[in-house]
Amino acid sequence: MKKKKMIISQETMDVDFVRKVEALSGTSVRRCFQCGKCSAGCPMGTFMEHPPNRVVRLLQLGQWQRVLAGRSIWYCASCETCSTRCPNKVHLASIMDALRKLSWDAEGASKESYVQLANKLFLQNIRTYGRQYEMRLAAVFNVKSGQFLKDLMLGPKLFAKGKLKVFHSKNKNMSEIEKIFTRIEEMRKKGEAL
Amino acid sequence: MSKPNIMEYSYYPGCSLHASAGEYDLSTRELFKVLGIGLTEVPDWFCCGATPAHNVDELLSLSLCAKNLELADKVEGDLAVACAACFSRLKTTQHVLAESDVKRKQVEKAIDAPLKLEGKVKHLLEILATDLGLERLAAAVNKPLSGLKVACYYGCLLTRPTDVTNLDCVEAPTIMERVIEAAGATTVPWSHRMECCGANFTLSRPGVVIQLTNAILDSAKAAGADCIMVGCPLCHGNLDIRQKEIEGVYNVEYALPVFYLTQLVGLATGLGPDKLGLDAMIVNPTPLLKEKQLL
Amino acid sequence: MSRIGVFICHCGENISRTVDVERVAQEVGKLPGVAFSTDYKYMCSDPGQNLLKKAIQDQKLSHIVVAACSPRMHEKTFRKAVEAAGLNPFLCEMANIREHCSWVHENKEEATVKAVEIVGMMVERVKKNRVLPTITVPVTKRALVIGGGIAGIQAALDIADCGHEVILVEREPSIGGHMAQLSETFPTLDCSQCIMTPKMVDVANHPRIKLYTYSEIELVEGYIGNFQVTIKRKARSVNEDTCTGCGVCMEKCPVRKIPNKFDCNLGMRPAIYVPFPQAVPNTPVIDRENCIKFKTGKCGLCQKVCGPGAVDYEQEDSLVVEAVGAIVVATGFDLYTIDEKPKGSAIKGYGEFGHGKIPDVIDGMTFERLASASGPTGGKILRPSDGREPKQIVFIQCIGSRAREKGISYCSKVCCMYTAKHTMLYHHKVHDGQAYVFFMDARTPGKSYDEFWRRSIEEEEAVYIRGMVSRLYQKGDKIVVMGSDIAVGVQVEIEADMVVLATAVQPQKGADLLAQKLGISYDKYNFYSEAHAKLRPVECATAGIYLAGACQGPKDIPETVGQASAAAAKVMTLFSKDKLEREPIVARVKESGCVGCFACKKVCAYGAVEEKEIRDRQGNLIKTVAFVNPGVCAGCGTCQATCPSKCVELDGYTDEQVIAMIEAL
Amino acid sequence: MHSEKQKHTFEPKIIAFVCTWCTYAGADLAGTSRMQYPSNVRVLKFPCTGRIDPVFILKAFQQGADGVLVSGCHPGDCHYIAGNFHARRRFAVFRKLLEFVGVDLNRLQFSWVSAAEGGKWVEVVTDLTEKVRAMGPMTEFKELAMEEQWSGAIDTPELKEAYNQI
Repeated sequence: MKKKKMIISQETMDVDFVRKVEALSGTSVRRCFQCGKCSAGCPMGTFMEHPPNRVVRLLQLGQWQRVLAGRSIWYCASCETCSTRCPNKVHLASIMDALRKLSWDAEGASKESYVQLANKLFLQNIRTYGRQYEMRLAAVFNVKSGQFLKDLMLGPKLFAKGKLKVFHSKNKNMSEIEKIFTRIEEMRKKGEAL
Repeated sequence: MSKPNIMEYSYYPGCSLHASAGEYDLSTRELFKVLGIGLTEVPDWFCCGATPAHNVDELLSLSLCAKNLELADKVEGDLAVACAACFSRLKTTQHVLAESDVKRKQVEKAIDAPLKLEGKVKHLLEILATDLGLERLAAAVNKPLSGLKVACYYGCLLTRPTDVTNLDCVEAPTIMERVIEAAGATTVPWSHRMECCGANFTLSRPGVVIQLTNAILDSAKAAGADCIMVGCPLCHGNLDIRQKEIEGVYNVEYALPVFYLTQLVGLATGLGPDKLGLDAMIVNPTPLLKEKQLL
Repeated sequence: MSRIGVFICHCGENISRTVDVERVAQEVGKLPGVAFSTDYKYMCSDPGQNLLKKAIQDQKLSHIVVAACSPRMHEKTFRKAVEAAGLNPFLCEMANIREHCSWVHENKEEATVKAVEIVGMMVERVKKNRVLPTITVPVTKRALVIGGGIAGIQAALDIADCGHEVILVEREPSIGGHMAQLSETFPTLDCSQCIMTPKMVDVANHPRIKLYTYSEIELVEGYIGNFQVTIKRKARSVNEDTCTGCGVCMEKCPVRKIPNKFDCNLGMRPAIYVPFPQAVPNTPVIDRENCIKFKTGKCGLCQKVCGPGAVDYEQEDSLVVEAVGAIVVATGFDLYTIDEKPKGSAIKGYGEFGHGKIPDVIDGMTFERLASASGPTGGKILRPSDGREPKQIVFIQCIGSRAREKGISYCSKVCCMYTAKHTMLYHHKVHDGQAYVFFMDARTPGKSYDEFWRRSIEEEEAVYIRGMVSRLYQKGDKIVVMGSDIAVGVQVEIEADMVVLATAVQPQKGADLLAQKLGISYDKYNFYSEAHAKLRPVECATAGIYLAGACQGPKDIPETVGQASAAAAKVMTLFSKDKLEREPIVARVKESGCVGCFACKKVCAYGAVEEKEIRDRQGNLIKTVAFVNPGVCAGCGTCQATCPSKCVELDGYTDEQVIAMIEAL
Repeated sequence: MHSEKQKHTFEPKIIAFVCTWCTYAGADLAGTSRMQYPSNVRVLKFPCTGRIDPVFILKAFQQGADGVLVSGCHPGDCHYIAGNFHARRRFAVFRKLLEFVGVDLNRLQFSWVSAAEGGKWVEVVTDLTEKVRAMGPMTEFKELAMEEQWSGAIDTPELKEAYNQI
């Protein structure tokens, strides 16, 4: 694979983006001294093209495009091992959250669509039903991702064990959840929240 | 007339317990009844947003949890939480909002209500080990799980992040071991008790889950465990539901029943299989329990 | 009418960058009583001081305010200059417009306004300053050295060789400290014992060194030149004067299996023991917690076999008081405990490394004992679990050091070098083995240090992996090391036979308590603070107390020895005079107003307040008043704030002066 | 981190009474570390907090201070063995008196800042400045001072006129 040379200048280092990440995550990016302990313990490390420490390194250099273009942030399992063991109190799991949020806002910046799709459906479910209904989630995911037969073998078994419920009722106070969603949308529109 | 309860809690089961983890819900209610602990389900609770919400939208995640904390505040007692993910999210919300004024104001605006952060959020393990106490728990045991070698699986979210859940020591917790040893079981030391099972990817990237979960099952088997005990429906989903599939992929045989902690403790207090939802387990526990003369 | 001279310093650009010094000089010049006001680039420089002296003479100035850096930096300098110009030095005050103004503010207008006010305050104060005579005190030419490691030994020998008596106090039963535990030392790989033990013997044989081992400092009273130190000599249960060090008692002791702290608990010792064979003094001590005689009253074997009858079960802790003129603190370091969190400490441990649970995960000092020819394995590198030779060994650096999360932000300085040394020792002893080192940065500044590190890689074939380790776990008889190599960007897994953790250097336990007894300051980690980071690195802010070695911050042996000799030189400088001038900041009683309530006497921590009878000519007692002994008074002023009739005054900090400052605001 | 400089309408005057061994040195450290804090504070140095007479605090408020900080060595760290303990006891009693006189106790802060705690000094000074700024100017003693003026000579034309009309 050919790698693009990184041109570093005040113009190419996007400090504003990094500040946004720091504001969202409540943790410092500069503080990381690249010891690599996060990458050492990351259960998803082998799946990522940029190991966790390099994600932070690229941020330190203001090269967020390189981060968002890859799948690494979507392959983070949010297990918090990195944050727990970081000798420097860099809360990497929160940085990952912030990056995903910013990537999500920039729609389609990343190649990883399955995880994004699953997340989107999950949140839609909350907005529509108030709670998660796994059967619906799985079915819609399979349809939307074009993997009609995925986990097909598990279905009947789960069904027999009473683990999948076909019928589900909405919460009585659904209007309240809708309000939370709309209020957050409004706050963002007005620029009151990131 | 039943005796009055010795403790009262509000109860947040979480989505999974109303669906794929019905047996966790059932066994929790039955066990707590036996122990004289009252559980009142928070009316009209919402999904806490779990990992997907904070993954892409922290404000939404915080708001959903804050809303649930507000709902829970209307019910007497500390909040009992069964699912490790819900537990972690609710605790994290309390922690983050107590620390950040900015986020606090945003969330208050989103839920249009003053924040209720003072209430205590407790995982079932804490209630059993600390509030009830191991001595009282042991006293309620009339069918000790003698000879049963249990691998206690913590997963990621019970103890992490540091200073947030405060359930036990972050890197070397013993709370699960203490609880199940009080029920008469033997625990095995093993290496993967806190490795991630990849729960977040169970839908989107099952391949990842299979690889990670295999390492956990392998480690538990190598340590000589008869079964695994969990306190999280998501971990359970991967370890139990996908076990057969994993055995096929890696051409191994684990046959490790995966119990919820309330199922095993319930068994020790003499509750029958029907009250514990043992039939809902995908990896059949009956042969093991029969062998150990626990059924 | 006072004629005050005000001198505003630019401090190069340090002050003038944020404070408009010319404007300050102008504004202050308008204040009543100010006869002369100017600014200058470097007031502390020779021309600056000359400017001051010349102005005093030309302008006939009566009081001086120098607005510059902190008085803690240059008050002495300017007071000396003022004195040289013929004024009493205590008629000169400093206004701190650098540390408290120009360096902490960015807005020039704000900083200038503040500077004017600060200088104005000092102008009002100095008007009320009085001429104070300097006080001289005698100097006791004996030194106390606390700590018998390499730092204390070096300082004690230097001072004693110079002809002064030295009291050396060591907490453990033998001197030697951590250096005695080391196997070989970097960067020359000479044997630590070989270079250390001759020095220990020198101490024991020195006619001017009085050695108190197994002893601790109980109380420190007095001040520079005149300290009284109470030392607690813990009961050794063996008479040091009569014991010949034959060792029969140790051979006969029936209790044999007590882990020896000196060997990092790898070796065993009896209940009556010397920590190591080369101990100085070579007098055993009875560990009363483990001795059968002390636990049950039976046994008494050691007493029976002791030829000279030195074993004494009745011995009790005793106190001795020594008068000294200077104190060298050389209490050294302790190692970070990996698996447990010391009670009440903010320092956290590492659960993820399983230290204490996995027997073959050890710390660096334990490795030193394994590698030491006089250690529990006779210098063979063997696993504590099964005694096998480890063929794959992993070293992990920065355990506790540079770990803000654990509560330690500093670099421990010596670990990079000693880990490189460990890989060499390992390679020399296990020829078919392989050493791996996980590290973040290699910090090797020092003569021949980087060359040493490179040698461990290039010639001794250690594999250095830039990256840290997330977790260790036992798998069969191996330890799985989950690390990463950030240069390659991959996770690394090594199945090791042994893992050595390079743990952080921390101050000795109880360092804070000793500091409180000495009245010296310490940082948040309990390392002792020097008076000035650059210019007074071996002196404490408290006069007459000096620092040597790792009690001040992590240091290697050459640095420690250098600092110990420097501290000794400072002590010798002090001892070169028979009398010492001290600041005349002492309390005085206005006898006419004193009602003799002696509230001042009750609060005085130094016992400086005495009762003085005032009699008429016939010898009839009129009243008893308080009297402050200026030789004993330390000048804290607590008596003055306490006095209900306002009849005690602390020279230099009188009510008049303070009120004048407040009113200037 | 550079925070945006805010413009304020009210700049409180803060007077700090500190001991020379711990807090003064701590403030020096804040300087040598180039930390930034509001310029409202004026520092008065004492050998020890034990020397600080409560009268000084009253005097400071009378002279127009809006907030007063008293800071010395941590308990047990006193350079003069126990001066800070005497100070602590003295001020515990003094607070009651001050409250009685009508001073909002939030304007008076006691703290321990050691020679190594430059950061803590910055924190304490910044917090107190912001707190006092939010409370507004200290008017209680100024009113008293005004009353003193009233009882004295009548020297404005308006007052003279009003007086003559009585």
